[in-house]
Amino acid sequence: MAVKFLAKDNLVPWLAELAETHRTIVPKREGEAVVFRPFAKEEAPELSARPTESPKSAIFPQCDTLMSFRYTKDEEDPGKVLLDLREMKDESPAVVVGCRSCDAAGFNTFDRVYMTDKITDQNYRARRENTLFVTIICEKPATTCFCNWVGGSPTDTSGADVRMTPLEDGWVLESITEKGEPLLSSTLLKDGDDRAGDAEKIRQQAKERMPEAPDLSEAPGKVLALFENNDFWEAESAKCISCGACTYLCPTCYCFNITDESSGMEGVRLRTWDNCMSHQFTMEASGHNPRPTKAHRLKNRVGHKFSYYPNIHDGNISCVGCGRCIKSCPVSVDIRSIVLHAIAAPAETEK
Amino acid sequence: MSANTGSELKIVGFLCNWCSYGGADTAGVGRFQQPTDLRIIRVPCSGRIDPLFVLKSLFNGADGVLVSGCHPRDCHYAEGNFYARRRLEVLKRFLPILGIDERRFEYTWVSASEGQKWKTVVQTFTERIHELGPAPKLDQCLMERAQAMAMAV
Amino acid sequence: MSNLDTLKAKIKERLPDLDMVVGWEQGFDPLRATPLFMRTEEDVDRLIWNPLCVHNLATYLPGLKGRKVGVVVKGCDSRSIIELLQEKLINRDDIVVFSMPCEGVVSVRKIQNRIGSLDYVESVEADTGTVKVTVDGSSQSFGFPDVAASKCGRCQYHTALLSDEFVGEPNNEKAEDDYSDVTSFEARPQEERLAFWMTEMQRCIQCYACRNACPLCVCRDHCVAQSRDPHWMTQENSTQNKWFFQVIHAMHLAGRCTECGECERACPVGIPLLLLKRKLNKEIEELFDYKAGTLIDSTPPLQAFKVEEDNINERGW
Amino acid sequence: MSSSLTFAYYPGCSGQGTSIEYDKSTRAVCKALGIELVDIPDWSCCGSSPAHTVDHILSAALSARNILQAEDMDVQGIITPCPSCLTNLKVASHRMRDEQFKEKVDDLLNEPCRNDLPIMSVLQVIYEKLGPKALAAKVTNPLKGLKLAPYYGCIMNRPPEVMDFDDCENPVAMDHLMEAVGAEVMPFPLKVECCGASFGVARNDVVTKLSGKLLDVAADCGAAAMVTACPLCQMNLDMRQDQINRANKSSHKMAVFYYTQLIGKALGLSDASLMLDKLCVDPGHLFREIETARTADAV
Amino acid sequence: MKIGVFVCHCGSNIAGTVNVGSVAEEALKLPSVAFASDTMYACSEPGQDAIIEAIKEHRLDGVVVASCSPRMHEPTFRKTVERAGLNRYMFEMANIREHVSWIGKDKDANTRKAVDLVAMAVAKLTQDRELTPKTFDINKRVLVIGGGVAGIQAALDCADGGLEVVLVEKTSSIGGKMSKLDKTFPTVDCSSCILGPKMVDVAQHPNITLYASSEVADVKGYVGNFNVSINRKATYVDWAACTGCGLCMEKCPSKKSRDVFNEEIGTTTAINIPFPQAIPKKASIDPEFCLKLTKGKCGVCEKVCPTNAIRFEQKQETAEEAVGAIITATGYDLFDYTRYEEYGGGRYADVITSLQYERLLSASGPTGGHIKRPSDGKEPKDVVFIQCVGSRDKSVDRPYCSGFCCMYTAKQAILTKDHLPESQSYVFYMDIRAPGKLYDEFTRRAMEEYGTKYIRGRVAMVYPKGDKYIVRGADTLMGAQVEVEADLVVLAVGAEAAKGAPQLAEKLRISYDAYGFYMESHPKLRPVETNTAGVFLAGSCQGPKDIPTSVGQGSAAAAKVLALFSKDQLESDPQVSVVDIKRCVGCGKCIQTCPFGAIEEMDFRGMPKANVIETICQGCGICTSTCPQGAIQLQHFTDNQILAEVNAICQQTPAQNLK
Repeated sequence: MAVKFLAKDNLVPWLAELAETHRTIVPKREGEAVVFRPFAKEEAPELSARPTESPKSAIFPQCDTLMSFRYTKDEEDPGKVLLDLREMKDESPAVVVGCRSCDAAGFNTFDRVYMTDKITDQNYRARRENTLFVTIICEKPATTCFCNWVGGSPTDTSGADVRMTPLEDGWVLESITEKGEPLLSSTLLKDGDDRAGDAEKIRQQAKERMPEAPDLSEAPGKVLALFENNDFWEAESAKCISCGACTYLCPTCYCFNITDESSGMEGVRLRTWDNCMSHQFTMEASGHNPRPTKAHRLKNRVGHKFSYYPNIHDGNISCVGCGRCIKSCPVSVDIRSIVLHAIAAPAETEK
Repeated sequence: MSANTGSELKIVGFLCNWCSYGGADTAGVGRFQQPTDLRIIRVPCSGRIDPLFVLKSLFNGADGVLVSGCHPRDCHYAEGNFYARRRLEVLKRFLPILGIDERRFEYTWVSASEGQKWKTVVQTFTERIHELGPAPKLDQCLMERAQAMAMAV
Repeated sequence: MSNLDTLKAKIKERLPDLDMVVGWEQGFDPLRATPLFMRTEEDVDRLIWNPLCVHNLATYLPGLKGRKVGVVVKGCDSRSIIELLQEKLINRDDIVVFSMPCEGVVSVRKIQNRIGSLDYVESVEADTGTVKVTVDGSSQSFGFPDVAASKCGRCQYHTALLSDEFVGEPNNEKAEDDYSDVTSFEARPQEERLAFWMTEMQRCIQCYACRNACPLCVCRDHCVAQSRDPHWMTQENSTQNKWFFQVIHAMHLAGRCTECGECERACPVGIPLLLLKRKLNKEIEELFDYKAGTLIDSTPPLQAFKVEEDNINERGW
Repeated sequence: MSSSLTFAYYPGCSGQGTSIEYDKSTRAVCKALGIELVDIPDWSCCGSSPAHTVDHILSAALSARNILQAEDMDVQGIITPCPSCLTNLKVASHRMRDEQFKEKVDDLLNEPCRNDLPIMSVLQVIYEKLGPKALAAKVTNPLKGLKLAPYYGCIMNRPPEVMDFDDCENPVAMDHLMEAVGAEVMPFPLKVECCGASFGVARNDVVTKLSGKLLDVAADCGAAAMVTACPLCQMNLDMRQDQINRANKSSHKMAVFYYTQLIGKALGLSDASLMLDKLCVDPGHLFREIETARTADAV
Repeated sequence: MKIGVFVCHCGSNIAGTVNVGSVAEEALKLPSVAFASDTMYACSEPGQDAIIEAIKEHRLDGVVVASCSPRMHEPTFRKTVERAGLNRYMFEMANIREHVSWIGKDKDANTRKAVDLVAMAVAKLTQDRELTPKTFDINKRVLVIGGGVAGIQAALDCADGGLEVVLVEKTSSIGGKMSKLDKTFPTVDCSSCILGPKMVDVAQHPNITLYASSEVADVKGYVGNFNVSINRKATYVDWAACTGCGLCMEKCPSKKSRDVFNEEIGTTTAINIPFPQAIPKKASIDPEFCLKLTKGKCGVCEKVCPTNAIRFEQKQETAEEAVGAIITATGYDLFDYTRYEEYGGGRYADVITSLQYERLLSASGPTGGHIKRPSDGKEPKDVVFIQCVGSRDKSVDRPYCSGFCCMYTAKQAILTKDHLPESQSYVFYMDIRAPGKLYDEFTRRAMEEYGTKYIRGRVAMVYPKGDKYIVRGADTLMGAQVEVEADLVVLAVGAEAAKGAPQLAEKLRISYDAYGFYMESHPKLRPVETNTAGVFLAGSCQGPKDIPTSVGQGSAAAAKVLALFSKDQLESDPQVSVVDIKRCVGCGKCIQTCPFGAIEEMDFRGMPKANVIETICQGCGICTSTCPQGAIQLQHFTDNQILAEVNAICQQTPAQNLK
């Protein structure tokens, strides 16, 4: 494991170096939001404010072209149409610098679904295996933060290849994975062993600053137990306006939709983020919709994250506690309180 | 035609079947020579023209959009062009805030008998669009220029 | 008894005849209020009324059509109710409107711009004079007008235009609205305007919070944005496509938008969406002398016409 | 803007010579009616008939120069008594509405002409700005019993799209003004017929034929005198009346007035200021008859 | 989907300026196009057969024909594809003639444009759906507007064909302009002798309901089911009681009423029957001149009327009639002859219009058929006719030829000689237009047998000289100025659209041209139809016409109505709006904007939804552009169909958006 020190002034040059070999993605302030964008020359990333969106699209773009296609006509019989397909896979090396621990950890939720022993999503894997994460620790929790409720921490390394700890005059960079080590080979980085102690102190402080987490071990069972309790979900979802802000900002929401868009003789197959808060999400071709109301839909979102997913993935909750869904919800729906209400709800009497 | 000294531009026309499409036919029957940039889409009534069709065309790269219907009070469906008049006027006034030159869109009233007028409309509008030149395409290039500009401001 | 207490009493009085009353309560931090659905007297006790009550609760009404619902509104929110009634999207008999004179609400975004991050808000004291926000143990005070929602600066409807239970003294002050935001934006060069929207819209994540927060976007589940028939939009996330949705939204609201600003407020990435609708309202006011949501008996101008229009010149060539 | 009726006055060349009585009476009448005339400084020839038959641009430039001269004056417009000058001014102004044409004209001028001043005849100003009613109110010596044939000439109202005044086939402005001053206007049908114009020099026979017919019809209508607004018409009908009589074996003794002279007379202006003595056919008896009738009425 | 594209040469009409072969070649590259070819005349029998053969051989699902305007041949080709077993709505046309080949000479540009138009048609066709018409009942009554000779003929033919006819006439008698004429050309037979019996037939026909002194106030509904409101003007006489005895006219003391029938040559009484052969022969009171109605005194007619039919208190009433078709025969009016100041019309008593002259010639006219000058009652000797007064003259905005003036002028010249053998007629003309059967022979007779002097040239001015008039003009054949002394000058005034024609057109939802004449569906092939189903034209309302043509059109319009009513039910056009119940939120904006009341609110499982009444829907699509969620779609012009066309010309394909 390498420990290096990056002086404040060397940040931009270091990123510029990285950008020569990697698609380098950094948080950037745009208008009133902080979003992930390719590193642009001479432009310092926004590392202090928490990014508005998660870095999800670095590996799982909002709109991903899975393939392009082209019709050609049989010369003998123009009524016959031939189809040429071209798969689109992005295997270019990439690095995300400056996302939070929780954001990087979000991809672990994806991995359990998209890269299993049985099935692998090739497009996902292509990017996942070629993308590195340099995370930055959170010195102080926001009012919406709850990573420690769901097994994370402000200094968590479970999704990181390199971890950055901010000091007064720069950052301490530690490689967490082997793949992360080459990122620290730059001559712009100094040996960081002498600063490791300071960094550790800051990390310790950060962890201590987290308020105590409630015990969610009962959550999977309790949430599932409420499956039939419509009144509960109706009350909890009353203020939800069924938009997709929570799912689209979430680092762990991995649902998608596939559509073909074509024009003339050519077209593309697109994979776009989908949103279980939307009416169309479960709309069936017959016109039947198994989740007709927002109560059904919010139940799914909370249920999936805190019950259905952990039930089939070794108890791993599919939430990293980044708090974006709370902070950016137009009506401040608070997933924490829903889970706590579920845990506190009296057991359903047998029907 | 004089308007087409440069290369052709993309002009989309939405014409009501009863008056303006007929007027364009009448212009044809009269052999009134017109520039060739315009591509006409026939709709039953100017009231059928959702302003979004115009916007869709402009967003998709049309250099100009021309809408034409029956003269007010002379609608085959009695009221269609009254609605159209309001919607199209609002649309025309809306364009500047989008950063789209409102001169790229025009609406007019031409009856089935006004072949000569139709020729004038096509000629005038086409010349105007040629003066404005090709519309900026809302693509990656524009995005890059936009960003450069945002940076400069 | 304070106005708020009187209001609570009135709600409690009417609650037995209603399925619920929608108001606000304190949210997850001291700066954030959140909608409150009151079904019991205990719920009513949690009701708040202060400059943090930013949400336009009329948004919920079309979705609750058929139920007996009470709703607490600010002056501006009442215009949405009028517009909904006018368009027969809700039944007058099914709703009870509670209101108090509104002196304005804050813009959370403006406060964020002032204090940098909203992640650490510890306490907020807000009245119509000053807003004091404590972050990390240190307090900052702002003059209310500096952090009030922009719509409050041009408010003409402090008092609800429609209410069944009104508590307090009506405030009939009317500020001027000169649409200077629109005109100054339009004074910028055309290419810059285009560039502005392309840059802003690039950030859009297509969550449609703008649409779902809008009280008058009544298509909701059947919005053309996510339909193949009609197929107005593709599923691409190209800026052009994302922007086109905003243009659809604005056009669909032309002559109907009451400028509550929920679209802009709800946007998680802070795109100034209200500007488009303000522009349309400006033109519609000029053309038809019409302000949406002020008269129950009128018709949105784009669903009506005059044989001889007052302000539209017949176009001739 | 100065007083409500102030105009740049373009007298025209005949007003300096053959039709000096027209110019004098115009000035006298306008003064009496409160219409202020300010001579265009350093005015030059309008081009008359020859110029525009040779070169439209040069012709227009001649008039444009006069228009330009008036543009710095604080006036409501340019006016002239002479229909021929009027035609040249108005045609030039009309043609200069075409930008390309105007550019060529401006090239010939010291500075470009704004071309925004209205150009009118004195007749139009009296008729439209003052009006028959206001005129009638100022009449002190009504010309009661004077039977007149109003003769406008061929170019006062033509071409209509340029001149833009009165009906081009049956003008009535002078009719109404003459009625306002108390005269009796006969239904003279040849109001806009050609008098022969400048053929008086080259083809005298044309003038004697055409103007002869005018005099014949005027007499047939019962007119005792003719009234006109054009120097050339007046000259053909008045000065050449003897030639006409000789050629046609007729014996007309028809006085031919400028309308301004008759208005002046009715307003009580002196004969000298109206230069009535300049007329070739002596109108004296007409006024004496009016006077006699008036005294008889008074008794 | 398999689409066939047929690109028509239209002889050289299209092929002359469009490379038809390469359009077909390019078409074959378009998506879904399985067959493409060029064809000499697509609409000809072999052309249509080729389309049918290709549909069968290549199992096509839809067809695009690139040829002339769909307004011309869409119905033709729809039938063609139907004969091949396709639904007739699986067909699109690209208009590469009127919109391409005829308006541009640049062959390359035209070819590119034609290819684009074909691509748009193909794109739309891929979105087309099969549509099936529904049928609805019709009301087999017909409304005829205007009781001139065209309207009379149409009414009689319809009535004889067994239809109930409602005939509405604006004035107090039918007969129109023809009833004012003395004789008709080229036969010189008596106008009222041939028209009179037809007018009587109208009065007596059991199938005809006549509303005289009435006007159409409002028209609602659609082909097969129109509802018409008719304003019945107050005549102040109970026509049910009036026997037309004329006693009131004899006694009426107010004798200065305008004699409209006699073109105001002279005056008539305030209560009057316009002419002896009037149908209905009923008196009516001119309220402007009636002493009782203006001053409150008199009432003589009331006293003398043997049947007590006078009703001073009568008010305008409205009648409602339901009909299935409408024939418009509102005729023409005369050009305002006073606008030519140089002719002195209106100023000189003896400068009159041709129709006034007809009244002077007519035995039933104010002079009893003796030609007398209005000024002094003397018989004229020299009569000058001036043609083209308000015809073929751009300066008065009447550039068209009124068509019948040359003929009636010749007739009037002949009649003048008949009446006054000593007289001499002169005709100033521009060209003689006499193309009908025996017409040119007739004008020749006027010149050769009746000695009428024809002078080719325009009249510069007319002026009085003594008790005569000097008519001065150019004789362009002689190249000299001519002056003719005349006792009477007759102006052959041209025809213009009837006053109020545009307003009626707006009620009927039909189009009219710049001059107010009604537009026919097709100038050659559909001369009596309009673009509004169920509304037909007859006579001069469509453009100036002589009597035989007007009568012919009256019969033609009647035949069209009889053909329309030969079925008990009509097929409704399936291009109507359809509601997607799932998408509809029941806001009712479509109901609010529909001009026809064709959309109603219905209850669907407790939710309000919009419902289209198919037979009432006219297919304008206002609802479709009003509905924000696109829940109501006008069939054959759906959002997707129009978007397909837009995208075919301008779309940045998703593939283009890839870097």
